Amino acid sequence: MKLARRDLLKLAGGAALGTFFTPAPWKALDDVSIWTQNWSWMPVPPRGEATTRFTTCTLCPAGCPVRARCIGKQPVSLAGVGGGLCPAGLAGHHLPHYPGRVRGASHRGTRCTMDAAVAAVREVAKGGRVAILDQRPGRTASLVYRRWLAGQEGGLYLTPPAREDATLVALGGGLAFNLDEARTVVSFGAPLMEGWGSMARVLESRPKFHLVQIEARQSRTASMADTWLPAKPGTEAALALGLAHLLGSQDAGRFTPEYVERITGVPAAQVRQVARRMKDAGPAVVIGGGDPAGPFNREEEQAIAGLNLLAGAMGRTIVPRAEVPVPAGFDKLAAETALDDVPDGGIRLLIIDEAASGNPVPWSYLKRKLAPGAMVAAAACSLDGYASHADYVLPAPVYMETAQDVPAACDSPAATFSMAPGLLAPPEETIEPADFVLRVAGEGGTLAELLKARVEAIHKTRRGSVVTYADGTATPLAEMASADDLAKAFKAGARWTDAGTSSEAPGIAFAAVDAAAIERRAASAQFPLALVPFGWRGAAGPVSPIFSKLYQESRVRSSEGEARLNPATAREYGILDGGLMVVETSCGSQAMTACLDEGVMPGVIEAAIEPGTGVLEICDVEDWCGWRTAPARMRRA
Amino acid sequence: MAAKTKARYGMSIDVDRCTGCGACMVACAVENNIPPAPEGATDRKGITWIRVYKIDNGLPFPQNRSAWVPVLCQQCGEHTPCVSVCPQNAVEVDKTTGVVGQIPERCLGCRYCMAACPYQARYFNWWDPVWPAGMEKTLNPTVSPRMRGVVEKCNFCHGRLHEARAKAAAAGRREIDPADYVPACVEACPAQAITFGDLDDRNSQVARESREGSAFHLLERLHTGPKITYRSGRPWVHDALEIKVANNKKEPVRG
Amino acid sequence: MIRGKLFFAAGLLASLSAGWLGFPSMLYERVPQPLDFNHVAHTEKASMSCQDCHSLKEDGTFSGIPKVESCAACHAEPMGTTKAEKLLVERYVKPQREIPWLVYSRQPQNVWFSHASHLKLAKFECTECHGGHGKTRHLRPFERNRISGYSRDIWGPSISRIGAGRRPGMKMDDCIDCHRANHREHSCIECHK
Amino acid sequence: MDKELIIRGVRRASMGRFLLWLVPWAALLAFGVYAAGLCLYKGLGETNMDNRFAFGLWIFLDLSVIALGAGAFFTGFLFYILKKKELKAVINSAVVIGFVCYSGAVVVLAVDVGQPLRAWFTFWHPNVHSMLTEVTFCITCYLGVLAVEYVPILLKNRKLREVPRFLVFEWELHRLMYVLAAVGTFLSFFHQGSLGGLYGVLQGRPFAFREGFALWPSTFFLFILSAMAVGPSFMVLTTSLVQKITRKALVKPEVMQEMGRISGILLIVYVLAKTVDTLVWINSTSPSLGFPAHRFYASGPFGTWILFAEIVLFGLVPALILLSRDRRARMPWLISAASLACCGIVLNRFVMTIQTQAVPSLPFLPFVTYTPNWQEVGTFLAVVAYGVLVYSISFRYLPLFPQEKDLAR
Repeated sequence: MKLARRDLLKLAGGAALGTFFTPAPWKALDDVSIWTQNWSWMPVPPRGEATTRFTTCTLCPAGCPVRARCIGKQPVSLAGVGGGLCPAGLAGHHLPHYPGRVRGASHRGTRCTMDAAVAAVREVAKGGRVAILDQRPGRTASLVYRRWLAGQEGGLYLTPPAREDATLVALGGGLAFNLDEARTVVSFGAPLMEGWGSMARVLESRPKFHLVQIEARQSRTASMADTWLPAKPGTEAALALGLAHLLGSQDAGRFTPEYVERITGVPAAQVRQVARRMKDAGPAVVIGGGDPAGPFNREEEQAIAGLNLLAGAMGRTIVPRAEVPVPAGFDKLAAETALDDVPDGGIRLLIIDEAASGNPVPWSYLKRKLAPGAMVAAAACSLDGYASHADYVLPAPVYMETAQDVPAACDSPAATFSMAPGLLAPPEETIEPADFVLRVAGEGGTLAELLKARVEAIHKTRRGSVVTYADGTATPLAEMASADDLAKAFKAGARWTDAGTSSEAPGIAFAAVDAAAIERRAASAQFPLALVPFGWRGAAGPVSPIFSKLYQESRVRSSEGEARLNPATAREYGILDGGLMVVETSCGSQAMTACLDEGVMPGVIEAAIEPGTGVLEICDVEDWCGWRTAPARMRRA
Repeated sequence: MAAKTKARYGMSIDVDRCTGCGACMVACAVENNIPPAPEGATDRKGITWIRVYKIDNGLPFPQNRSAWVPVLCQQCGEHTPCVSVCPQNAVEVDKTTGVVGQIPERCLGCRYCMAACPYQARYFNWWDPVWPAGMEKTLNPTVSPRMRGVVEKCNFCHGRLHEARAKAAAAGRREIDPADYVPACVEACPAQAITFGDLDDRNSQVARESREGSAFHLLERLHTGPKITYRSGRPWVHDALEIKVANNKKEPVRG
Repeated sequence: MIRGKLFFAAGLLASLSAGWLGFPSMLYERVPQPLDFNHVAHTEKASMSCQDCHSLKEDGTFSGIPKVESCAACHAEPMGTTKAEKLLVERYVKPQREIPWLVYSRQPQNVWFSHASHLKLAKFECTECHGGHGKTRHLRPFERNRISGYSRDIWGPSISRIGAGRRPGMKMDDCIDCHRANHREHSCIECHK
Repeated sequence: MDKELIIRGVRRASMGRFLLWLVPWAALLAFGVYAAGLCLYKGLGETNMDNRFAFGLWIFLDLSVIALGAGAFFTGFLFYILKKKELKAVINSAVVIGFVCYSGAVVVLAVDVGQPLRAWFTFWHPNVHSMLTEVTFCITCYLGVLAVEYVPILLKNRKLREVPRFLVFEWELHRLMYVLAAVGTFLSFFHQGSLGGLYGVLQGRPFAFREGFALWPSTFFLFILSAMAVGPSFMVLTTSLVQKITRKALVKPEVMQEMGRISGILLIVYVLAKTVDTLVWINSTSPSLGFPAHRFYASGPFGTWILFAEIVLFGLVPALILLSRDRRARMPWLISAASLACCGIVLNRFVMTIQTQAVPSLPFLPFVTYTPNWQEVGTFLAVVAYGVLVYSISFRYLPLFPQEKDLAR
């Protein structure tokens, strides 16, 4: 039989017809659609038992209690305990997977062993003039640094200048704010509503006080303040002296409201109004600094802090706070040294603990303090910060991996202690920065052991009470049988709060304010253009990749390399919204994208110090002390 | 009394409390397995089920004042613009919760619902989602990640409702404990600017707040019946959101 | 003319048999389970109840298949002589490795199924969905759909889904049939996540 | 072989020249297929569309192409149902153009949706309230109708006519043609309308939203009317374009004029309806939704000039030209008027798709702009190339213009 073309056609026709009466095409169509619903390249969330664990956030000084929803041991979402969390805290469990994470110790870019790093650092340390920059003072790790430095010749214990408790430090230390008592809060640029002290506490007290925000830019805090006084950048301290004058200070004789208006641009009537409020609607408290982007210099901070004495804050809104008990063996501790006081070229070995992100200091500023050929060792999680300039980079565990204690925030009237127990195991190659210093010191022991000793020391006091995060129950410490019970409670998530706050007015003899210096600075701050960096807590350290939501996808935060300026200023320089511009200071220039904003003071360029920008570096103008503002030039690119 | 298994979930957002920190956006992304935007993506291609917008009073410095308005799916109740347009029933209003659900597995990605939504609260997966290596371990198992080519949006953290219901069921109850069901953004907000709950329960905080004099809906006159209510005591915020224009025949806000 | 009809019929027949017989066997890939678990031995010889291993927890989650540590409670060393048990001890208990069970009834990632509400509220018996799985002596091979990756149990044993027999399948349509009959069909997101 | 395929009595270019003509179009098609493949493989992130501009170039051009392709159904309707016998001269060409437009649009839609493999869900789980469901059903069915209508034209090929069975089949199909034309008209009527309804029902978009009659918003009827009005104009344009390119007389001028006249009558009706609709929208619909209409024209490049252009320049003007016997008798006038009318419908579809999305709904959102990128343009050009290829081949081997033989003599 010969097959004709027609026969084959018939065959095919029959087959085609038949196929429609089988499940094959329909099932295949269905399965193909199901395939698109389960593509193999789609990530699959973990399966397993859901558990709840607790920790304390170490990403900023607030130390918020955190509830972690976990699958097995892996946290999959975080929440505050009895309150919210900030964006950084909410995505803290992503940090172990930060794409730019440091893996393994290295010496100038080449891998080395930890032992080699320890040996090299120890060798240099023998020569003295050793300094440690501790980004998060007040921890047990800080005690380790201070003890070691006390034994070194010329050992310097450094902390970042732009601290939230800068005002308290200026008043002599050992103090805390008590916002709950305050009815008027005068903030000199402190980001009270954005991340300062403990967010939960600030928000709880907020309805009770009138907030006066003195800040050149309309920050979030300024826009939410009851009164906003936009003083020209660099003239804030003059405004402080103006207020001091109205509150009866002798030092500030020349600073009449009219004179202040001329310098700062704040109407005299408003200055009077604020002074009246401080007098009549007390108790008042004056807070300076704390802006992550830049600190006030010493004179400025002192002028601001001094207002508290005039306003009668001491003992009411600023109270003495006891230290958390320290275990034996920490008798000799190096005192804090202000970075400003370190002579240029005065450091031979600088160890930086940047595992806990703090307020950044421009590298150029640190570099000036280094002797030629000085060694820098940075314990860091990523290369974005100082680690990129360091000789030795020591990979540090990140939040969730690190077992740390969390000191009290600056607005906690009582001493507190809590712990981040380290919910995840750190990668093998990492080292706790304090353990590194302990190894360099050759003192033996680990941070974990010292934490245990500290818990024992706390337990010995029998004071105060312990609140567990899980159910909020408070147990008097005296009722805890053993230090082990206390340690267990801390591990499971708990906070110890010292008994009773002291309302005793600390006897502070305040140093006279150098009004002349402030006047000089304020007068020289009358430049046509000012570059004002701004940042937010945690911006200096690594952040979760999810932050693209805030930078890129919603623009709720300024994205990398964006400068905000007033439309009038932009017009003057011929700059368009979204256009490229170059900002220049005496120490460098930076290309930025213009973003026009009526909320910015004319003549001011606001630049975010988000990760990856070099803004801070060009703000560090040498003869202008500090990087809070910098005289700048600008042109269209 | 019969078990209360029906609810009309809603939110009340206090614009005056919002500090614009973005915690809600991050919490939402973490909870709902929303990937970070790829390099080079713009604010118009990324996915943020809740997005915080900055508004201002339009005055020059120093009279200028800003406020922040978090905008998420408004869970429209009456003429839900997106439900009626979906050609294959991937969008619908759940009668027992009032939540507008979007099923990515049913969606064919025609984006008609996005064109229909006046609140710009719907987002399209322009790419397959990518998390940095290792980060898939941190994904939330109660929400399935979405593939490219489908639309997604806020569903009041429905995964949490699932869990709350399972918990209630394990105890033999049909009605859930309201404390067990709080969306991630509400829980995360440090300023506690967002209240969540059952609008049909007249005594709930959210229902009370929604009835306040300063309460309003976005684009009220479109008669979409949103279940998100905003509040502000600042007249300029009302002006900037054109509440007066939109509500010139001010109808009582349904709470 | 007859000849043409014959060819047509031959084509028809070929495609019908290919579609009804060849296609299903090609579509599914048979994967053996890592261990041959004997449910009967555990329930009868060891007199364990189903809940000993598959339990509902207070938070509403279902334990599913127990972890290897539960097995280790009894099988730290082999108790019997079966090959499967020896394999269990050597390959999983001692190295503390989880057994990669292939779950016949595993729903895809986008489905939220609450055992709690079906057991406690709807008062289902396990057998209503899982059939007599608890009474088996051997584990049948897992049949994986080559296109979609699903277990064959989801579609059900009958390729046409007509007259599926005792086990009706676990496709969405099967869920909906029951939900609809019980007036519990509210929305997609009730069961999809 | 090639010679044997060509219809008796007409002259066609040499095979070489014909291939030369095809090559650039084929290259364009290949480029476009690559661009579309990129979008399918990597996702629609390859395009410039985004969450604010969820519909872009493709939807706009789909709507335009389908509107212009309406010539197919409307000519069929006039010829088969209303028995306008003179349109026999263009009916075949109309069917091919309709087929090309519709199949092209469907292909682009398949790239445009994020999950084309799930497109059948619309048939299995349809939402009967959605205009898009109506569009999908009607377009798919109508594409089927067009394919069936295309078959008898194919069978008119010289070589295929040699098969006696095909001749019978063709004859049978011809008897069926009246039914098909009726079904096609019905389907087209609905999908042209529902394409308009697509936007008219968007309550959340006051720029597009229109009050309705019965089930449908006014745009439903306006789209039908405008498509019917412009369909013949587009036929005039394409026919004269083919005549230009092939340098042959294909259709008697009277036929062209007749099509122009029909276009003109419908266009003037459309312009009137559109004017009334716009006035109602400005004075009632839009303000009642809280959007004073002037706001839509306040920012961006879209001023009120666009309304003027749509209604007067591209509506009233061509309508008046086409209605004047003297003007339309002169080819340049006829062509210009037909072009204006076609521009008008494209502009209308542009306004409905693009401007609707560009104007913000929330008061704090800015006016947004969008420019298609090469992947989008490329994909669309592929459809144009495909259309040209199908039409060219059809023209060469099939009797698209029955009068050609007579006119050639």
